[in-house]
Amino acid sequence: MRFKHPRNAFAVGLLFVAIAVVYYLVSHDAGGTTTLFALGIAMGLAAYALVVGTPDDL
Amino acid sequence: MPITRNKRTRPAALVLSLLLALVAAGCASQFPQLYPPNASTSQGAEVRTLYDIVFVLAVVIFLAVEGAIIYAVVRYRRKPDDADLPPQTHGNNLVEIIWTIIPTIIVVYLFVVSWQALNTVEAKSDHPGVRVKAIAERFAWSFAYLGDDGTTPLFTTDAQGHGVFGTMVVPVGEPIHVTLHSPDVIHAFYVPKFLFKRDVNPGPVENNFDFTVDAGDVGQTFRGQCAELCGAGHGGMTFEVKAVTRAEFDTWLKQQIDAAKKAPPASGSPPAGSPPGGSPPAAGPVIELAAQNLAFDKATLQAPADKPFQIHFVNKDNATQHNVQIKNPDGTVAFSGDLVTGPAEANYNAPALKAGSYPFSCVVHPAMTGTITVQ
Amino acid sequence: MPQTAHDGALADLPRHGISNPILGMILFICSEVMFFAGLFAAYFNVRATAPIWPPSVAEVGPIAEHFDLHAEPWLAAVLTIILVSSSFTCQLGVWAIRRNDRRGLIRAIAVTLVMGVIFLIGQGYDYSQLGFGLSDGTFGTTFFTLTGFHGAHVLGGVIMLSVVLFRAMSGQFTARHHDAVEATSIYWHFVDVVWIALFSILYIIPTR
Amino acid sequence: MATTALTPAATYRSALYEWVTTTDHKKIGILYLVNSFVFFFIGGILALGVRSQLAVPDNKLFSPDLYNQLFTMHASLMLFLFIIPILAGFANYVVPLQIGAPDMAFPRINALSFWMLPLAGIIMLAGFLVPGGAAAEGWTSYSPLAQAKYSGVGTDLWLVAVTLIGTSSILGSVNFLVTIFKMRAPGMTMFRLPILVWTALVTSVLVLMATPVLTSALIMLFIDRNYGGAFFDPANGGNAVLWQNIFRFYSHPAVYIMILIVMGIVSEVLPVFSRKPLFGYKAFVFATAGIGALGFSVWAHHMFTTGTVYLPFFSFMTFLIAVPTGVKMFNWIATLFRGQLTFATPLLFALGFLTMFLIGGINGAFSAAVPVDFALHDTYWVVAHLHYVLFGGSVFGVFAGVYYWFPKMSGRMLNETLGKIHFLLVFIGFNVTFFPMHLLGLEGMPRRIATYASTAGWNQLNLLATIGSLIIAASAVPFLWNVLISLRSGEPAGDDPWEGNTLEWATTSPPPPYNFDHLPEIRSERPVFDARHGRTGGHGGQS
Repeated sequence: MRFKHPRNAFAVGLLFVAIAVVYYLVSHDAGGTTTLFALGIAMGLAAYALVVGTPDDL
Repeated sequence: MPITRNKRTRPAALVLSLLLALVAAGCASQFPQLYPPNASTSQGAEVRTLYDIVFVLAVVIFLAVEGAIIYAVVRYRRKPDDADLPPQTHGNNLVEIIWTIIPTIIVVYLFVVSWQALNTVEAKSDHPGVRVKAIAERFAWSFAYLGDDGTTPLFTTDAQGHGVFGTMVVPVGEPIHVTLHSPDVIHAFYVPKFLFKRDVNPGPVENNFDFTVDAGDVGQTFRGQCAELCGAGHGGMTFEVKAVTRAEFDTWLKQQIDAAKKAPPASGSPPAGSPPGGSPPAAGPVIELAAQNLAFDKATLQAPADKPFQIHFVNKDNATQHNVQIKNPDGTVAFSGDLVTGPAEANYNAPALKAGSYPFSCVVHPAMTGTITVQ
Repeated sequence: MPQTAHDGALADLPRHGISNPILGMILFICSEVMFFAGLFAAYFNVRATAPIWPPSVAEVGPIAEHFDLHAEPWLAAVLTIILVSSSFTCQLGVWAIRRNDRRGLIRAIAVTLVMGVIFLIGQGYDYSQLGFGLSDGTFGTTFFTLTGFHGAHVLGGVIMLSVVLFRAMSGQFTARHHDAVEATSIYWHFVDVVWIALFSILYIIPTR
Repeated sequence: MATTALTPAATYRSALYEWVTTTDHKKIGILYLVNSFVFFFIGGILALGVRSQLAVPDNKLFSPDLYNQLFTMHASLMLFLFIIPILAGFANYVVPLQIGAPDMAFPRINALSFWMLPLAGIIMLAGFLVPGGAAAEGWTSYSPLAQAKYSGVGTDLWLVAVTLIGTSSILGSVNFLVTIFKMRAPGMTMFRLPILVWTALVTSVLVLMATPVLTSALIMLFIDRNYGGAFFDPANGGNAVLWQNIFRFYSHPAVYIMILIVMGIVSEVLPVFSRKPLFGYKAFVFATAGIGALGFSVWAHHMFTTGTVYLPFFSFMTFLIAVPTGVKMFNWIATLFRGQLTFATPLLFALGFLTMFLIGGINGAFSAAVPVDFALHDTYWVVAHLHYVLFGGSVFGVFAGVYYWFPKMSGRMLNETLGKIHFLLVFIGFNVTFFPMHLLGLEGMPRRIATYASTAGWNQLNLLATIGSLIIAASAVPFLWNVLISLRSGEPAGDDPWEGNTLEWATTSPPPPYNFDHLPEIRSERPVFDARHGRTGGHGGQS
């Protein structure tokens, strides 16, 4: 997959950060928010690494 | 290898489609049973209404989609002269958008109606008619009736004959406020006819809810059961909810409170069992009895006639309550020992009994039974 | 060729990707993030549901007198500085071997390894001075589980650094072939970041 | 990129040694399948124990404690040692072939991932031999019931075993992701990946992100049980529902870990046997990713009755998942439309999947409506629902995959007649067993009870379900017999017995080590179809 700016792959993580924010606003549950937020970080990092990690010819 | 199995596979296709039709027909003939029972509470009636909405949509969707599958299976079998490829359709944006939007509308509708129903079901009265604290302890239910402040206990159903053990008596037609308390593991308060259940969480935060039994259900007894796995006795952890009129309830409650005042629960009901901690061994013979794996180790016991005797009771079931209750041949309670939570022991001082055969059981586990022969 | 691509200047150049072992390590670290997320979720949950945090003497008894980590954060602060510095020395090693500077790699990794061991010893000393243990209520359990699992990860990193050091001294790495160095370095940075989060949460963020 | 030298083993090695030490993804894939089926049959025997106990009311065949162990181990084996690993096994065998790769990215880690599983299975089953018996808290292992004062050392073994399985899954998922992103053949762009590969990709992401959360929960419970921790036991100041939150954060994505690859298998089988491409390839890919993403924000829909979660949020997200799932169902049906259907056994099982999964999806919507869930939660309705999804869905799909790829794995066809008998028995037995459970749930039979009173009115339906379970058990006979005789004397399959679309059909059956002598040109998601018909039949998507 060609991305002009691989950092855009972090947007995948932003989705979960957004869910975490919404979830916190409606529920005020600290534990669930922590996992969702961390999921955003992990997803963003994984997506970025996979996009950057793929050579251009694939 | 080209596929040339058409002739052989055609019967299979027919059988398959027949089967699918049978399943659909089977569902149809069982429509009445695919409903939950008619609810006996106003909250349950809301749930039932919502169930009906979801059910109608579910049936329509099932028939439409299943119909499409069966149609495709019957209509598009490969024929012997099908040498050319069928049209290679890769997709159709319009169709795909339509079948994304329609389900979205359906689920948003379902969400909205279920949220509305939820608000009704969860609503709590400021002035409930009765406040009850349901206590779920492995593996039995007891019910504490609370004063109007919601904390002062008036009396608690227990093994010594206060109320009926494991039975909650409530008046019909007014909101009953229930708080749920567990001293050990998670249980769940579930009455199928109420179409409702709520977990009994151990810990400082207690769940609570209101229910209102329909006036038309007065005199009924509803079966309730623990619905969250709590250990070996989970399946036997049942209770009953008895619906009575307000007048009957008031009389009953007053009787129970008076009885509780007369004989504090700690010393047991007439005749008294030994207080916990073990009193000094009384006169008379000592009978050994143990409970393990939700059963007594002996099915028959011998006791002397007309002489008080003692039962040395060993509860070997970890974190499980047992006791020994002896009944007279006419069914009245002759003796009921205090509940002991295992592993633990107790010395029960039983009264003098006349010669005869007396059934005994554990009040928490009615399936645990035996017979005492007094001679 | 192992090469961590960057945005900006490199965005328009053809990318050669990340080598399989390094990519695997990054993905593994993503899963480690979620592992710690579970532990942190437990911590924040008990912290949010407790009436006061840390629990008071009235609530859990005299053991709570030892719970005020904010009073004496100095040892932990020094350890934090050591661990953060070791991340820099580790990265110096990576840059060295990219230049094919094997002596620089050995020197940097050795220093990193020593700092990692100092961190572990320091944390062990800190444990011995705290006055409460793993079984002392939610506070003790969450504290020792979080820092203990971080410590276990540091120990894992120290073992990886030892292997890298040994292989570097046997001359196994070149500017072209040093995936193990890159992967270990990324892991070490991750361990460092987790500690920064832990230190901030346990020692700095105000209690109530 | 690591490549392994193509030198054959110089010395003779016994077949056993070869299988134990292999790092070939195809052999490891077959090991996964065989190992999973072993645990499938053990789990099935445990299920028969459960059904025998419930066949009649007031049954004393097993003690309540042993009964709890039976269903706990049944669920644990089926979920952790059958469904999850067997799908990893299919992916292991098929993914490198379908993307034109010689092997997985990390062959030795691949072998390690596999060998943790039998070890974990032995540890878990060893619970039956220790004092106090195996874990008996249900596969969800809710605290405080799972605390040391209520359960024995079997629970510790269970925790260790599940942690091992989780580690195996995580290593496997890293391996799949690197393989899929880095090892594709030239021309195999992301939007030319076969759907099975896409589902394996999304599943790997789910495993990578969700399983470590489970690991953390298991470790915290282990600390509670053995080192006086206070996470989940209110008696020590902990929070009982916290376990459910952390566990469910794993276990809902885990449901998709157990079904997405099955959807991939069905999406391979339906196009081949209707001679059409999958309808709406890209929509299918996005639906798969959408299900994966939404799957992370619905965990508390298993906890509606706990009284501790914000209900509308989870209700809404749960309803939303119906949309991408519905899109997939419509895509499959549209694939059948105007096709030329050949009713070989793989297609029968795939159609069985469609029907059963449809029911499993629809009866799931009932529980998404929170008040209805108050009535249905923890009753046999839920047991019916989860079996319609995981048996009617996953297991039917697994059998479709077995019949579809057996010729590729062994070089021989399975017997079609026996296959159809097998299908009929499973299909009938499954519905006879599990459909009545809907009705039992509506009548108020809670799950996980060791016995019931004869007056409760559940006698006939329970007996019916037990009879159905015997039919399912009988269906194992034609299946095993079929595999046995076909391995010895099945019709030779040739390279491409089904006129397949994807690259595994471009090599020999079974494929040689490192898979391909040469690859056809890859210009669409159906390279073998293109080569057979001399045209490009892609959906036109570019990466």
